[in-house]
Amino acid sequence: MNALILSAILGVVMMFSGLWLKQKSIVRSLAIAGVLLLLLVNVLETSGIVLFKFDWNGMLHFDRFSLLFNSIVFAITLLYFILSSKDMEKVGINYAEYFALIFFILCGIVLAVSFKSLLILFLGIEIMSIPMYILTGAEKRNLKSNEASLKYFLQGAFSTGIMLMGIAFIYGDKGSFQLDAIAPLNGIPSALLVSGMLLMLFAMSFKSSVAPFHFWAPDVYDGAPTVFASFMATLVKGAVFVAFIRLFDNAFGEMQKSSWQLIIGLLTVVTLIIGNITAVFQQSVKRMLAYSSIAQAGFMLLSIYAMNTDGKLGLLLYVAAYSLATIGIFAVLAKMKDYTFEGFNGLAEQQPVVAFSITIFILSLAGVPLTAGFLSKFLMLKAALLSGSNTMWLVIIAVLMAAVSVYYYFRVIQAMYFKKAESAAAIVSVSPVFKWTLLLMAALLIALGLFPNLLFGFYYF
Amino acid sequence: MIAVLLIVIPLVTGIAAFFIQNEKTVRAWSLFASLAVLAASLFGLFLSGNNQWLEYNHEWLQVMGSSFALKLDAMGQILCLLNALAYVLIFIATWNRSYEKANRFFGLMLLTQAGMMGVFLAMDAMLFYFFWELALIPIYFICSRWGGERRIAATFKFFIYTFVGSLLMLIGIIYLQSKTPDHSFSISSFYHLNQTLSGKEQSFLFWLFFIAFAVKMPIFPFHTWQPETYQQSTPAGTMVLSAIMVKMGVLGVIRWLMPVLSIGAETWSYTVIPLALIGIIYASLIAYRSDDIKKLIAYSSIAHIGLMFVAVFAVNQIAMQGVIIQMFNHGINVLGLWIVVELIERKTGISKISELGGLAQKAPSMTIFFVIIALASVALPLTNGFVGEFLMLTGIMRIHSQYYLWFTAFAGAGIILGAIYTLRMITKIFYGEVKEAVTNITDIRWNEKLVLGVIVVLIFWWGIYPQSILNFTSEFSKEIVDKINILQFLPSKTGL
Amino acid sequence: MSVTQILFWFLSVIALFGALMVVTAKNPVYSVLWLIATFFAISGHYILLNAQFLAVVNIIVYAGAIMVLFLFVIMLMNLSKESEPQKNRWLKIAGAVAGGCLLLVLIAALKDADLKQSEAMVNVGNIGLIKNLGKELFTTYVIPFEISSVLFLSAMVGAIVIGKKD
Amino acid sequence: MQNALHIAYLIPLLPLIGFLITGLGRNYLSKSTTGIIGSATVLASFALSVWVFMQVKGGNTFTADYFNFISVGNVTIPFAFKIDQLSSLFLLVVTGVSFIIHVYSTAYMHEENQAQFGRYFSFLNLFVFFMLILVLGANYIIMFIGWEGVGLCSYLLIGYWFKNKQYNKAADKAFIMNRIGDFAFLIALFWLISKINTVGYDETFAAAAAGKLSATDITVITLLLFIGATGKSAQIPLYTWLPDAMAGPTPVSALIHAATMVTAGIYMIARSNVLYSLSEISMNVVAITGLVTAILAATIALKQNDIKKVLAYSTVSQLGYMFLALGVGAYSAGVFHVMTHAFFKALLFLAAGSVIHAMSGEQDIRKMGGLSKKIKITYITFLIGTLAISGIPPLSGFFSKDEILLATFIKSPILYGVALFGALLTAFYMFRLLFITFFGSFRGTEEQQHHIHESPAAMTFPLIALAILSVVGGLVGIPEAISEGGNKIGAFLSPVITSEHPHHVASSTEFTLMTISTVLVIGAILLAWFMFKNYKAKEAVGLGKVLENKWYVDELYNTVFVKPTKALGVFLKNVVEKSGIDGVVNGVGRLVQYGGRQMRLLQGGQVGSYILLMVLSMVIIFVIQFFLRK
Amino acid sequence: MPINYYIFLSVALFAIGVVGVLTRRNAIIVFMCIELMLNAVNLLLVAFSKMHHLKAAALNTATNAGSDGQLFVFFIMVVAAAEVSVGLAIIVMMYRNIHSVDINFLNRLKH
Repeated sequence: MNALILSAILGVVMMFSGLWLKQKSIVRSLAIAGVLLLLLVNVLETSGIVLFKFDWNGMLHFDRFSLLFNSIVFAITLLYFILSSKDMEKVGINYAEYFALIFFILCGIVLAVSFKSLLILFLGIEIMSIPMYILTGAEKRNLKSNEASLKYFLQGAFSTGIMLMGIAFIYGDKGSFQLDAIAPLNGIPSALLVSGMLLMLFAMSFKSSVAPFHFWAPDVYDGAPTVFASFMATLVKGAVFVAFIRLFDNAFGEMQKSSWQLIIGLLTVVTLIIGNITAVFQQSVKRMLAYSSIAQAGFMLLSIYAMNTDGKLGLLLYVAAYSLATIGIFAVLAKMKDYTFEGFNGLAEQQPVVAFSITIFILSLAGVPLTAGFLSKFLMLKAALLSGSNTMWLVIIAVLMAAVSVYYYFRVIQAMYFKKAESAAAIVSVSPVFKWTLLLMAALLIALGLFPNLLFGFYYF
Repeated sequence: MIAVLLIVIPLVTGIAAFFIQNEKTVRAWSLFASLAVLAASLFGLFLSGNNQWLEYNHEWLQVMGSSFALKLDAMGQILCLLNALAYVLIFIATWNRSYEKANRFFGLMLLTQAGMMGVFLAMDAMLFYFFWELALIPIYFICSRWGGERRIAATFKFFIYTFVGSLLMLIGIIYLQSKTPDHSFSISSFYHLNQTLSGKEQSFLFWLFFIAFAVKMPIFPFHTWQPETYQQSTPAGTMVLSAIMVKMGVLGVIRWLMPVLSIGAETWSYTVIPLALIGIIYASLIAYRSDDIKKLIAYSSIAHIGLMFVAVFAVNQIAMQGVIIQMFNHGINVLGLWIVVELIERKTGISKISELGGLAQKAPSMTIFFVIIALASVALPLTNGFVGEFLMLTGIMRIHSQYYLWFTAFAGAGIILGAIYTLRMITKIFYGEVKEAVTNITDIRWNEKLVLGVIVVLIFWWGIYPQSILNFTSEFSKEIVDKINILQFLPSKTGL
Repeated sequence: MSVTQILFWFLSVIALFGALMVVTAKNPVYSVLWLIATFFAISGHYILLNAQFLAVVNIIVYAGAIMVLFLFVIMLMNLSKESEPQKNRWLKIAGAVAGGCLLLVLIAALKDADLKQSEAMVNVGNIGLIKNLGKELFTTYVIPFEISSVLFLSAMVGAIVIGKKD
Repeated sequence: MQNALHIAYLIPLLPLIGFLITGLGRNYLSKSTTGIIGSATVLASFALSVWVFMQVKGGNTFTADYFNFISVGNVTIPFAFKIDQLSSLFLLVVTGVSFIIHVYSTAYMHEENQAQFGRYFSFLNLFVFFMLILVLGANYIIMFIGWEGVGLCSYLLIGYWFKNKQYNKAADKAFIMNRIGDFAFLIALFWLISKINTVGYDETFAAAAAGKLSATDITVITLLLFIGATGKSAQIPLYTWLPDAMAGPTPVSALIHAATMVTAGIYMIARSNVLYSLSEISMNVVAITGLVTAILAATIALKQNDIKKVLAYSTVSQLGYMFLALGVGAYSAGVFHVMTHAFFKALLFLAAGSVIHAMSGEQDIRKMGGLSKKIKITYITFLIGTLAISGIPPLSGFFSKDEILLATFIKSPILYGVALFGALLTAFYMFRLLFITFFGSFRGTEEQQHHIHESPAAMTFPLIALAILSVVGGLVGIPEAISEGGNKIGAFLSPVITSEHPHHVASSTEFTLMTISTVLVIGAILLAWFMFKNYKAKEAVGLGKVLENKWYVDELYNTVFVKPTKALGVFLKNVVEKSGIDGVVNGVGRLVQYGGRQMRLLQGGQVGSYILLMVLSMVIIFVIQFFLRK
Repeated sequence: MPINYYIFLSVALFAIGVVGVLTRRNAIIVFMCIELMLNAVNLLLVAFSKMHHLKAAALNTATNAGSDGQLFVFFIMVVAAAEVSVGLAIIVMMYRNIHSVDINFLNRLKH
């Protein structure tokens, strides 16, 4: 709750900072300091020091899981700010406002991962979504950005409608919005409840870009300014997944076998196949990453399918690994002149450090051992395997699709290392801080891959 | 401790190599590193039986039930020795070859070595998988970065192939782990599973593991990545791949597949043994008609490995001994062949058999070495190849199956076909009139002579007095066979 | 048939008809107007259900503020004429069929629901009164209420970011 | 106290040392040094062999166990030598003939340059080494080492002039055909090991005698071993390599492809006589194969025009006789014939070498003629060899061949008749060769005529030595009918050959048979004289053409085995591998790509269709959840 | 009134909204249809709230039962208002750039 309040305050602060602070670097520093503070208070809360005490009326619940997730989000946001905040200048003039919106999104994330009431979930998701519509359209002169924004908005609003219908049905059956009241199940769930649950499932699938509700994602990630696309495709999506898993664990956990496990399984398969196969043919790295984010969502969905400790912990690691890697690649991409695969040709010669970091990111995304990406995929597969007796089909499809993912991820590596650059410089110059941050992220990925207890330790102790 | 050293030395020196800009320095540095590894490996041999030196166990990834467990058993010793020795030989033999971005090349080479060492030593499935992939990534970079024109596509195929295989294995590992009572990845826990898993599970899991190993070895029909990769990648990469890396698959079958899933293996033995046998004949026949030396050796390697695979399925001590020493022998022999091929290619730029000829007149020493090594690879008596193949075939003859004669006949037919294609290659490359393309070739230099000399010495040493190594591995092979045989392999189909 | 029932059917018919007209009207302005009509019908339902607060808010916020905003924008863009190009006919049919299917499926799923005996309390009950709701809002629901301020803030910032000329 | 015979390891070791010195020093040692070292090591071996022979003769047989070659589980294969009557006899023959041929080679190969000369001698020494290993081994594995080793040396020496493609092909052919035989040999060994866990001679024979091996086992093992022998000893069906092997230098042909290596098969069967005698089927197979080979090769030899080819087919034929002997149970007769054959065939080859030397490398007898006056020593020695091989008493060939014929007669008169016919053919084609080569008028070029000269002493001395041996060599095996206790060799070998069928035949019958064969042989010689004393080359027709083309067996093999194999290889390489397996693999890749191309069309860019698809998916999931799941 | 009537009414309104979204090309009208969907939900929630109130009253437990449904409707309206402001801003921005609000023109991003 420290983080919740602080993030809202920071949003306001940033909103006004644009008014008073003319120098962008100061705004930037302020934002970085803010997120650092956010991280700090969240860690404090994890260790029991709570700055603000409220009676949440059972609507919010900050447990270790959500706090740990918040910490991950804040830490990665910090890195994201360090890496990409300079590139936000290119988007438009409302520099400080972008930060304000991101802080609001963080606030929404905190809500969405800590809710105990469907109302809070709804509000949290809306608080995340509305700034994202804006950020997507932040590049006002860019028609692609406009288009993405409007598409996102229309579909987002539509899915909100679906979600509300679902909530209404659930309310109709259970008479409450509190998860604790929804969860108990006496006998067979009623059709109303199941319909509501399914509608919620659709809405959450939409927000987390699970096929076949994913159609917005490639267009939006492609059209949105690259700096924001990376944030949206990673942390926000991760938060939605955490919300997803909390909802289905706390509210519909008892219906798992009877009502939704099979459907989630089907969605997983469809997501994995559509995400991976479609990514194969992409020519633009940015769009490839958009599809890959769908593919990764398929893997994350396995944790919901499984709904066990391995799955939940794995999801945390997954979000961390996936976000670090994707943000890193997007950050470099934002500096590239050419977003196609050819644009990466010969990068290893010009920017060895950058290329090396990207390689680690890609290995992690592809799930190669020694990286956190592997371990998270491993946990997902393990969770899925342990969740039932007949899950082998799902796991095998997942694994085959992971192999397909290698196909498109490695095109970047091939371009960077094995092909010669056609033009002089593929990338605009990068600062040492940028390089070091990239390296740090790569190191983090490897460290988490070798010692996941760095992360899980927080959960258990 | 030795086990750790074997991994750490190449790992650390490999990482360090990335930072050495001067090509000469980095070359010397890697040679030094590989010598250090060899020294460690020899020291390990010297200490054999002294378990506190050969074992290492440290907590790691407890949250998942994995630990950092290494052990240098007899098979590990042999393969680590092969790994260490082959690297020294490769570095010396390719001393004169110049690489663009040499620091990266040598760094990656050493990382590959570390990965392979880990595979040979790991006693924990998770760790095994880690190293399995760690070995794959750098070699992929090596082959893809320094090589022929179509290298990118060829090695990518290799990568995808292996990656699919290893992911399937990963499923198998996870599944097995979930079945262990203590939720552990340790090999001893896995061994206990053999009796508790149902036949259905085993026969399913068998394929998950088998495909991974079959791709690596490779076993027909999972082999098509190999010839092209060998042809396209840089010689040092090819040497590593064919001399050492394919042994990862064989080791996997011996250590991780057969004793863990012996019922599954038995269920499918009548499927996979014929596959391997077909592979032997198939690869030999293709080798016979190949016009590219590299492809020829690649296919011959498929045939040799197929024989090893069948021998593992014979499940008796003789065959197992044969396989274990043949792993080393094949590594050394094929390395020797590649070294000569590399020389020829470096000096003439040709690897087409039809364009070569008469090298014996230009490079007699090279010819002699090549012929000796080639003869060892066709299992001529008094060479190391004979001992291995003899033991393996003897073992296959004892297989508990009514088809034992067929198995032996097909497996042995590889010996005849091996002679046919090997002689054809020797004749066409070295004999006959000097072809125009090779008129400028010179004989080999001291470093190459040294390397080939070492190989030849090993060929004869282990060919004439194989007992030195057989004694060393006999206990291990007996143990492993007993483990596989715990429910009597192929019991219902005895023919002998 | 009691008055309540008559009112219910009457309002329902208006709402449904209005909604259909929103969808089918060629002129966007008419669509807006029909939507407002629908909202009024829904507000009627609210009153019928004795949810006066919501009925009022619905009229003020929705029919009043929001729809006027819509109207404004439409006028501003001069979209009032029947200029909207027609969608591909097949797509239209497909859309209609899909929506119809959704309706059918939902109804089919819910028709057997064990709610047949349940009734919505009409005309009586005072939970919909401002006093009660206000009390609830500022006690139990104070947190969401405060949180919604963040939502508004972000929407405001967003509107500025989007709307401000560069 | 260790047995003195323990030092028998020196016998093979010395040639090995010779091999190493001459091989490694080929660039440094002069030709004469090389020749001396090469010959001296073999001479030393010979001396040792003589000593060993004396020891054995004195009753001292010994199995020298040096070290464990392979020991796995319950199978132990020691590296051991067995010195007994059989091996000591072979030692003598091998080292003796080898020495003579080494000496001969120093002269014959003198035109080679230093390095090649060194290579030649090292190979020759290596061959002696492997041959001695083969002979000395105390178990089948050690024998197999030598067995394959001599095959290797044969390969190396056939392809000695490696610039010539044909020669290389011949070398490859020799090695591969041997390999096929060796493979059968190996399977026999695997069989043995899987049954009785041992391959030692004594243990195997003891086990066989004790009935540990079933009749089937023994038959299969012996047949497989025999297939191995057909490869090494050039019998049907694996004989075609031997005539081609004449591509090698002539002394090599003499040593390897006439005197020693090719008799390895006979040695092996004689060694395994205990096993063979237990299997009637195998015995018959051996006998019939031998006889058929003998006749077939003899018929081919009738129409060959290459001096060495004639001798080569003659070798095949004679080897057939030896197998016949083994097959009818006359093991010692077979071994005896090995010995005499070694003498006279080596002599013939060396003499042929001398002829070729004189003719400046010409090997076609149609271009020779009337050489008897110009190269007298060669002519006389060649004549002696021819007489010996034809079986003219009292030369060595007579005694050994006669013993074989006698044994065959006892076994079956029909076989005897066929064998006798073969003997006539032998006499006929050998004298045809002699007459065409040495009689009549010279048919070569002027230049060749000028060059014709007698060979140097280093070549003629071996000829003379071998001629003497060819003459007197038979005296160790005089039939019992002629002289009581004359069959010394049979008596000597009897401890090893325990299963010899005793000769139960009256002396009169024996004499009759001898007379018949001698008379008929002389008749054949006379026929040859009339036909070929003034030979004119002419085109062969009809059966003659078939014979000249060796019954088209090579072509047959080519069509039936080689070409289909090649075609299969090409088919596998180009069709199965490329389009089949790799096609599937690439097909999967292409399928994924195709899927990617098609699936991205779902992403049409229209919000309307996106939402439509979403709604449809919702409907489908609702249907699944509510109406399809039960 | 039986609650089923309300459910069917709401679902029908909701479905009409969906059909509108699917069949119209004018972004504003699409948006309006979404608003219609939200209102359908609102109606349903209110009906449910009264249903639960009735149930609770029958058991005579909490007197305030069901008020949460109506409050939820209130929050939906709040969110809808916020969404409208942003949505219209986006549509206006779009209009400024391409002088159209036809969603069929949104096809630069595809495949």
